[in-house]
Amino acid sequence: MDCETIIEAVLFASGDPVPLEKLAEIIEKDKKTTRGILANMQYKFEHSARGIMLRELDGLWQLCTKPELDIYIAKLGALRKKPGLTQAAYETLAIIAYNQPVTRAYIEQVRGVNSDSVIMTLMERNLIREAGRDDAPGRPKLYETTDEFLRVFGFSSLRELPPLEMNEIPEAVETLPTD
Amino acid sequence: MDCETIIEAVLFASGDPVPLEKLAEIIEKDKKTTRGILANMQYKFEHSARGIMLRELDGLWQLCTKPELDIYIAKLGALRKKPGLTQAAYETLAIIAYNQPVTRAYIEQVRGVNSDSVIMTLMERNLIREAGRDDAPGRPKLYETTDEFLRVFGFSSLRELPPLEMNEIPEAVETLPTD
Amino acid sequence: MKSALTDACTLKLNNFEGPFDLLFFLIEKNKIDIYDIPIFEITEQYMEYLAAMQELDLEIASEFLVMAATLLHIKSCMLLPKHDEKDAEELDPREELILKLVTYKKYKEFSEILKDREAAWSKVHYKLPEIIPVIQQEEELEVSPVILRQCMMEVLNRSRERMSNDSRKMQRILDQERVSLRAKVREILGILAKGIKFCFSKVFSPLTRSRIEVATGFLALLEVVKMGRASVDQPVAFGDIYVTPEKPKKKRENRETEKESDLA
Repeated sequence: MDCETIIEAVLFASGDPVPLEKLAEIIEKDKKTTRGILANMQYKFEHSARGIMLRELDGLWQLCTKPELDIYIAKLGALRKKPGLTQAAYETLAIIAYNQPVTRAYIEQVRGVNSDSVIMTLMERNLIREAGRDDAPGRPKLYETTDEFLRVFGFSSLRELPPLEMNEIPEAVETLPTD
Repeated sequence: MDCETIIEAVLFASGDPVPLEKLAEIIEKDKKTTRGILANMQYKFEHSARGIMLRELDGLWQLCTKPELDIYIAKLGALRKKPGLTQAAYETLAIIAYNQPVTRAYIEQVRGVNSDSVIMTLMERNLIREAGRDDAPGRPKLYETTDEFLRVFGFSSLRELPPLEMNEIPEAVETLPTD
Repeated sequence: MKSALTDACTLKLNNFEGPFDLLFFLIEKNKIDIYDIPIFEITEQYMEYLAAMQELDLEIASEFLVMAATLLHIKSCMLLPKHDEKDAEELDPREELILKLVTYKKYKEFSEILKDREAAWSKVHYKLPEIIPVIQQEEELEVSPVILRQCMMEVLNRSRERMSNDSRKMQRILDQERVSLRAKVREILGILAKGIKFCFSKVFSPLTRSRIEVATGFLALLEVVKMGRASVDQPVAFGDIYVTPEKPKKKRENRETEKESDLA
């Protein structure tokens, strides 16, 4: 049986993202070969008249529809659109994404404002999760982003986060004019 | 936009069967044309290395996996449960491994707790087996490790058991009361 | 710069996520270089904004007040005349605030990127999972010889501990009860060596000694008599036993009898 055929069926049936390891196990190939097959499939889906495509989320693979077909799918009705996030939520998520795992205190220090309820919301939306506790006094909870975060914002892994260029800050501060 | 592309995306996103009328409306064709497109798609799905196929159910259309791929999809449901041994099982196995053949009474003396269910589990896992009976009163059953035990732990023989330093072995074991 | 009060009133007042957000807004609005904040103007505008909020009876979060205090502090620091060159080289009082604002800006910018990406990727749709029966598959055991050995050591140590607990209890009993025959023989010989006659039941009194001790004492007495070092007399049946020292016999004979008693 053709590996691509099997993978397509398995990913279709799963609906949810499937780990590379699991796919490799199912088609009885090693991980590297499987990854190659998936990359090849991904390319073919992208460049043919297919309505669906293959996306990777940090080692997990999932089928989804191509974004440009959204308008047609919308006609089906009953699309469950989640309410958007607040500005505060995006900010908090940005801080967590770049500094994970990170404490609430750090988030609040950067945002300059209490972030309890925002963190709660992000947890409920499964965009962040607790990631153990810091060694600091009081052993505060740590937070990190989830696979759902990658999925919602279209990153295949955290390595895809655009660079923050924080390094430009110190120099700028050093050359402060003394007003 | 290609009609087949749209239909694939719409049926994928829906999951549930979609009426022909709805599909016709979405691709802005009449029903007859739409049916023709669907039949053509159905043929192509059937005769290519696709994992999914197009099925009609009384005027409703749905994507589903090809039946012959069921065995692979079933593997998704297989819980990749790597069973380990509990502390109790390890202890019991260790006592048997290092002292075999050994009676249940001896195991319980060393562990200080009833070990019936642990012994059962180890028997079920085929890690130990009965090895005749002791000459002691009541002729209690003796237990020893199996070849499966050697295989799982990667020993080629019992001589490969990691040695217990003699000074670490408490005398207590040798002078166990026979209560 | 225009009065911020009028502006502020037209703003959606509680729209700011925090003091940084507000400051950032003021900086953008006034087209200010973030690295060279005119602290006097900014402070003024910030205070006007807070005043506007107060006028509208909006609850002002404590963070906004803390920031107001910070701004006023920075302002007063900058008003102080610089005494000498060294002071001039000291940190700009605005520095900490600027650093925080720049950091905040980075994340705020990224949060815009996130928002855009979310919008783009929300156009992607997924399929609900099929119901796939869960099969409990017995897979290879994950075991380790190291843990096996470790568990053996643990169980042995625990066993030893338990045993030593038990034997400690036993020892306590034995400590009370253990009476060696040899010790009793020695004790009786010790009394006899003084050359005095004694009453057995006085020395080995059940009032001062345990039953085992009395019994062992009696056995020891028999040994001593056998050795020929004492003679006994019991005038009344079940009555007191009187012990009288005897002169030791020939040495050679003695040794033999002692050997015998050793064996006993």
